[in-house]
Amino acid sequence: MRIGVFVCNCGTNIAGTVDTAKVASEALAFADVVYATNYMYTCSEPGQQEIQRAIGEYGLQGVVVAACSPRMHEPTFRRAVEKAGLNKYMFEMANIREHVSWIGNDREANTRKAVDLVRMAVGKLRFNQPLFSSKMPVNKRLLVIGGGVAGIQAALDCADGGVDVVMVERKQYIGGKMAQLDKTFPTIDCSSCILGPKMVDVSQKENITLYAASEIESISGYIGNFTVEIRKKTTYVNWDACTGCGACMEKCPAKKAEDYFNEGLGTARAINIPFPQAIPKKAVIDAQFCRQLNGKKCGVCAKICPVKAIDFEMKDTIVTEKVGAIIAATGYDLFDHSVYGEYGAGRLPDVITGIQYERILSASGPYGGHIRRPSDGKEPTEIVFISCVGSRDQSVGRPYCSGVCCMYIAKQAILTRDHLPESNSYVFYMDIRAPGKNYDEFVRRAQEEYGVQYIRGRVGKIYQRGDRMVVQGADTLLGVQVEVEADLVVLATGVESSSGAGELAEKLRISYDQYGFYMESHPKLRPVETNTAGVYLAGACQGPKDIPSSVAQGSAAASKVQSLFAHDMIETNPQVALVNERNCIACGKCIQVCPFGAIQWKELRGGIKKAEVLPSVCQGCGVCNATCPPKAVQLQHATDNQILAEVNELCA
Amino acid sequence: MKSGVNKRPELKRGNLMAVKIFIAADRLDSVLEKLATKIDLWIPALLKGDKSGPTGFVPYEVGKAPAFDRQTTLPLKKVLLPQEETLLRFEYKKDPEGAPKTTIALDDHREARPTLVFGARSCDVRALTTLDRVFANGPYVDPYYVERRKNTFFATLVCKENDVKCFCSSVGGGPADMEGSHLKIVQVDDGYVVEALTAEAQSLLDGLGDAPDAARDAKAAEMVKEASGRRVGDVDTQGCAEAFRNRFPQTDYWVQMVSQCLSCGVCTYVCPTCYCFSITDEVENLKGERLRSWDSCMFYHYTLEASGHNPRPTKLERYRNRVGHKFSYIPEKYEGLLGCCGCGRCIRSCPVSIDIRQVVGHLKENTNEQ
Amino acid sequence: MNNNPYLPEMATVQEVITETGNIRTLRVTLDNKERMGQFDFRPGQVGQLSVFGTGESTFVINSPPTRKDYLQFSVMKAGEVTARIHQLNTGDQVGIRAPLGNGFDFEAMKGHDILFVGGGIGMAPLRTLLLYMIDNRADYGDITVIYGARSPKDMCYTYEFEEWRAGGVNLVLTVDAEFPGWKERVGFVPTVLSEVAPSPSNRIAITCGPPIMIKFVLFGLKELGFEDPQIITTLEKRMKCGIGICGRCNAGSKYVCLDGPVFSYDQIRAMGGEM
Amino acid sequence: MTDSSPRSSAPADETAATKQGIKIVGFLCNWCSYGGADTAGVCRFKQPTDLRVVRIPCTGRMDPLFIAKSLIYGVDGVLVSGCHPRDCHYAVGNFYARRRMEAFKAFLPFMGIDTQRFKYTWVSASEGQQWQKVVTEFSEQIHRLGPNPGVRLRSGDNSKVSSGLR
Amino acid sequence: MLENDRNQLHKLVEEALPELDMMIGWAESCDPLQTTPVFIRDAKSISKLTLGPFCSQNLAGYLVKPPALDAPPKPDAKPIGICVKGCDSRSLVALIQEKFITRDRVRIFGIPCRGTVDFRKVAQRVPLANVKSATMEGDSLVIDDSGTPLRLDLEEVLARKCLGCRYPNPVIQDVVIGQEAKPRSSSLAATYRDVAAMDAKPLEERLAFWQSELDRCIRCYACRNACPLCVCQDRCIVETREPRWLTQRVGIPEKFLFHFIHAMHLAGRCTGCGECERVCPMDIPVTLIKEKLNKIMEEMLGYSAGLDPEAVPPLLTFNPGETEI
Repeated sequence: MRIGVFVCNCGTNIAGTVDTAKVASEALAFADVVYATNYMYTCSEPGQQEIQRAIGEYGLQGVVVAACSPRMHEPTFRRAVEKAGLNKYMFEMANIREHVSWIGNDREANTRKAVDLVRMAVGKLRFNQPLFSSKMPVNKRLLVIGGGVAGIQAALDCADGGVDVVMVERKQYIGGKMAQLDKTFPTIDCSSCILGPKMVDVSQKENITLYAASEIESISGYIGNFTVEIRKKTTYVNWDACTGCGACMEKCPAKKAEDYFNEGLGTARAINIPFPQAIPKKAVIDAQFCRQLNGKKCGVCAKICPVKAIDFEMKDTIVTEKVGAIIAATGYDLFDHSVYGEYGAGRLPDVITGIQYERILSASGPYGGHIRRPSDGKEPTEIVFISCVGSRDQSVGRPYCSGVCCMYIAKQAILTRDHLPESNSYVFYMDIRAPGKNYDEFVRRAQEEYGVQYIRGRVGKIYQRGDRMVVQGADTLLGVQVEVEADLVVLATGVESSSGAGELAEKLRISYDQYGFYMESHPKLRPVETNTAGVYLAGACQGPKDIPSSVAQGSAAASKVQSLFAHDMIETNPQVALVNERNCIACGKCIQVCPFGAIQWKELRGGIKKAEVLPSVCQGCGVCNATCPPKAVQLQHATDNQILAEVNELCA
Repeated sequence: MKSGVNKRPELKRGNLMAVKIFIAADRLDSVLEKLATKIDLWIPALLKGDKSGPTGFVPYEVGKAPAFDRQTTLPLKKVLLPQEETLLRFEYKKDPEGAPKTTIALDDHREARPTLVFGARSCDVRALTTLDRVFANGPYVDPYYVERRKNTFFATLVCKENDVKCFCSSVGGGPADMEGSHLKIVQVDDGYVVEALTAEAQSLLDGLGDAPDAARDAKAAEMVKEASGRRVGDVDTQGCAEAFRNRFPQTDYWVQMVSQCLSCGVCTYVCPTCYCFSITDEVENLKGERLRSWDSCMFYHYTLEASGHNPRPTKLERYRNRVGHKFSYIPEKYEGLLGCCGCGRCIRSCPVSIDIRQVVGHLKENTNEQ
Repeated sequence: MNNNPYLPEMATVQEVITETGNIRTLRVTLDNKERMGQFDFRPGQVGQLSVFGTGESTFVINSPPTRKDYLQFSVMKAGEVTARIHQLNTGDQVGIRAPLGNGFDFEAMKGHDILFVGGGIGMAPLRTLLLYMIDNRADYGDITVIYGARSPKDMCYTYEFEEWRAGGVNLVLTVDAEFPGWKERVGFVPTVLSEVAPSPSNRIAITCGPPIMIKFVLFGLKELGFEDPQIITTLEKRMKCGIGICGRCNAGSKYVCLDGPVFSYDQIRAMGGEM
Repeated sequence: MTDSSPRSSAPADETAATKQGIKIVGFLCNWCSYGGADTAGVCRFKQPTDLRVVRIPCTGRMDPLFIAKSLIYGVDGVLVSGCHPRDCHYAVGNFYARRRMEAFKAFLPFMGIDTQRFKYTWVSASEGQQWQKVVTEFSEQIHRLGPNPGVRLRSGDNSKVSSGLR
Repeated sequence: MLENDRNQLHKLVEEALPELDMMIGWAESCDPLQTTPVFIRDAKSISKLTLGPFCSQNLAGYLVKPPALDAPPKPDAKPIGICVKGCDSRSLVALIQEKFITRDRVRIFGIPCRGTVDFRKVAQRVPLANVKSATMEGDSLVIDDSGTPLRLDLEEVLARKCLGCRYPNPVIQDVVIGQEAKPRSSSLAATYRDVAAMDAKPLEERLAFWQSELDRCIRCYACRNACPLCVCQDRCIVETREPRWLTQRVGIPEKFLFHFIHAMHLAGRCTGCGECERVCPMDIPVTLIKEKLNKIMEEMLGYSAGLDPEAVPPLLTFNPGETEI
């Protein structure tokens, strides 16, 4: 093989502490190296031209560039050698900047290390093979998992772009947490007024198929070609017939059903449409409370239903959809504050969560928008808000900031003052986190215009005194103990990952962090992609977010999907595992360990089984290669021989 | 080049004065020490602390005790055909001008030093007649083997006892066969009577000891006589080449004979007449070597072609070829010479107790029954 | 040859021809000019080509002894050594041990009609004899060549076909399936053989190609009335030493490297052994 | 057997090793630790120069035999580093690697190879400082151990080493 | 007793043979101290089957390395009968677990085992060349060396692996031949006594030990080929050049790496049957290497191979929670 070595000075970045001329001259003495030089900026246009010139002049069959990190410029140089007619995988980089020149000043040692790294790169290159992408057709349909605001935004953006969208929502309605909110910060917009039309859009777009009350059963396939099984959960109401008239709800005798939408602040009927603007506006029977389903004689709803939609025999059904891309927008859940015993949660009825307070504030809420306390329906006058309940607290395993609580407390305090001008609001906080546009101003308004009292400190204890509660805490700014007698206490419970996020991640074959939030591909540069090609993230499933961020990410994910769908075919990454059938002993260990289900059995003539890698599913991790005992599976571009070659250069 | 082994004048037995010495058992070490100053000396020795452990031929070191009590686990072929040897060295030389031109320099320099194997067995030495034919008497002569062979001398023990697995007499040898040996060693009660069989062997004995006394000489002669009369093994190898050809296509026969074979290389590596080798290149940057190393016909890769085709894909074909090679192909090529010296090592070391005598013995039977 | 049969002679690549996607032809000359001048061999004899550091591999010298400007080897990429050979360039040095093996008995073929049946890379060993016969055209009768490949772009020596035809060769070309622009025959080699149906009388058939093709060509030749001694082929085996010592290329008691690679079918039948 | 091998009986060239400095091979996963090493470089966190990095896609690609190969043939130290558990780019590659390397680490000393010559660790792409610490500490550890004699040393008289078995 | 067991085996095999493709067992060989595997297809060969302490070979491997021919079994093939000792049965379980064998393809004749004879230990007492015959009398091994018969206590000449045996009775079987055998060990400490002894030595001594032991290796691959779980066999990477882990050099590094490869490929799979050590012509304690890994697997991951056909070998799976394994 004829190899050319190009050592980059990177101005003085490398040449400052590495003798690049010496590296080049030593490289020239390596076997197969027929040309070696150093250059001021190899990544520059003339630098790349120099490589291309040398490829032509010396008939180079492989190129090594010793320069910065391959994570920086490998794509650049691959393109450069490709333009000169080489296969782009006949190229290796030696990282002599981040790994050499920038981390040590000993010029001699650095030069020696750089020479070693070049020798390893040359050693590997001798075993490189030209690799070629193959092309796969793209099924231009999108699956959106989760019908909150992020999912809705993504679905609508894509649907507008002509993409067929399948949306799956496990609740019976879409809208997510935002549908439960009264107003939104910092503009005090009515939440349902701005979300409502979008929800309606989802139901009306012809190219959006909505599966509410449904969950993902399984996902197989790969980018451009996923097959999704969706479990439609039993609702006992035939939604094709149901018109959402609500007659059943009125007559249902089971009135003590849990009102999930109102966060348990009221009760609902066993057959229910949770709120008037619900999309889809369809009734669902709560089997736990339905008399008929619990062996009692009833069936009132079935009798009353004008369209005979009630079906007590209904079972879950599985539908299969084929899509080319998936957006996970599964949102978040709220921290269960009962772990904080000192806040009396669970015991004290007037200690409620922020989202419960949203329902109280809402005109469509359990109290019709009048602020009352749950215990006795009295209007509160002294209201205490406590921030960071389940946020920034290592002791409950929630060291992160939920990001939205400071803002919604301010909003709720302002709204409280609007509703009850005589009331006093107190906020116990740790720090105010208000980095968004107009956010800090909003908090200031709460303090300055609305007279909300902000007390910096933790609450130590809440206990009942008469029909009020005593909130004991410390004001760490004044260094004094504070005690507030309150009628109502609102806990700003933190954001945590949605229940079942882990199971879904495993179905999606994406990774998630220790808190259950989904991992993006790169925290800065690829914030909506995952490491599974074709799966994208939107909203709080990736981490706590407020509405504008969720919406922005929904749109971002949608744009990723649309740029994917702009292609009829996608190129597969050829740096994937490949089975040498001659060596495969059909032990199946690769199939067992593959995290992506990318390896399957293949039957040859005579019933002989061999493993086969699906190149479009394979992500190139190489676990199979490490596991395969006869090494019949080789990860292309990181084969045993390539890695051994690098090691051998060091052993020599 | 035609410098076959058989033409070596020094190997001819002329009118020799029978030169004999006696080495008392307790003087053996000092005698060997002296011998080792004259010539590169190899002896059979324990390869592991255990006195019943594996043995093989090793270069003599002062104080190392020879293991004469039994046949060695490994044969002495490695003295002439090392498990690994360098056939040639190559070096890529870069043009000092820096132009892309590279030239290659080859070097096949080799050195064969005079060597004495002290304590060989007749079967081991007899095996060399097979190797000689292959390496020295074919259309092409293997210089590496031949040069070593010409410089290697054998002091051979007259076998006192054989075990149930020996069958040297069945293949033309015998416990006292001195064909190809230069010195004869007879173990007597308190030492060794060593007799020179060739002229230069006489000089090796110079100054090593006195002639044996009459009693010991007589005892030695008696032992030689006993050994010469002993018939070891009862395999009928007459017409085995022909019989093998007839058996060749009978898959059932080979299935019966080979089913328990593990296809490992033990039998070939312990076999004194197995010589098959591989050639591979090893390179580090600009310099490298072309190596010759033992290979085994029992290995799949031995015959695996680059296309993926393998003419001997299973142990059936491989074992059959091994038997055929020794008892049919070699006899056919070399006027009836068997490719087996009857040492029994393959039987002794086989992990599943395959007995080549049985396989060969049944070649001629008409039925497929064992 | 020097006195060490394992020691290759140095040679230099003069030209590299890309025949097909995975076949390249190398034209090399021995560095020792005198040796190159004297170098003599029989068509069908082989050479061991060394890429030092990777190893040796055996190839037929497919240029004829009548044309000695260079020695030609055609190499299909299959294993480690052939992959390295494919990376060679003009001016690179290689090692050669040649000539080895028996070669074709071209003397005995004199006065006969000849049939060559080749498939894919199997044309390489036939080419040397074919060109030899063209260069000694008067000594031989009818020469018919049936050469098949999977597709036109899998065919070697296309640049020479005119020369072969001009040399009085009845060249029949075929590919497995229709291809745009292909004007010759379409069909598998054995089928074309039965279509062409050369007479077996006073004819010698020489065939080389993939095993499956050989198998059916044999049937075809038998059907046409060819007898075993009239059918000649070259055998392939894994080889290392090339000089009948290392042991692996035997078929029965014959070594393909030494006693072959050219055998007639009656010889092959007599050899026994695994193929 | 060694007696016929000129190579294996050659003593390890310790002077050369000392002169050339210690050689440590680092197998770094592309996504986390290679990035972490880059980050350390970008931040100009000074490190010893003994480490030579082999970039692998994931620690899941890490066959412990690569480590065996390196140590047997005389590399002075082997450092494997990947994404933190649960942060694997490929979701679970490092979980497989962790078990395999842990078992291997326990096995090495049985064969007479100092387990201190091998270390595995988890460093994310943002942990430049952590990378500096890991490299510095491991390099110092290897320097304390000195050049790796490998297993090339002539074993001496075989018959003198008793197995102690049976 | 042995005689009874043998008769019982013959009878059971005779009954079963019509439903079997073949029966794999042990037969006497030319070596009085070792049997040879035998493959029985007809009733008149059944008498060749033998039992006892010379039946050292583990026959389980033959199920995945089929006798002589290398074709995949036909789907309608009859089951294969096989004799297994306790340790052999674990190999069988491991092979079933790895789906190389389906349970219904084998008819398992379980042999409770009182230990197998290591001919090397006999050799320490009497030159092997002299052993004309060997028979069991009670707990004694009686050697006829054409002089006075030599009586050896069986315990003294048992294979090393037998001394720490925890599973003398097959862990999987269809029929059992003879009386249940008593385990020689019930603890990790007793089973891995030799490993612990090695661990107790200083590092340098261990290196010297293995250098000296492995130096003898001639790379005949008997250890590999005899291993029932070395399922790669002909495709083993120690012989290939793509990938190329090893050269043909005979240096100690090559031999070390070869044995590392063998050991690591068996990590979490080795059932400790000791075949690799038994077959080594150079008497290298090859099994000891695997014993160490087996001990690690048991202590670190609580896993012992060849006991549960449903289990997943520990290196083919993981547990995210095990931060401190």
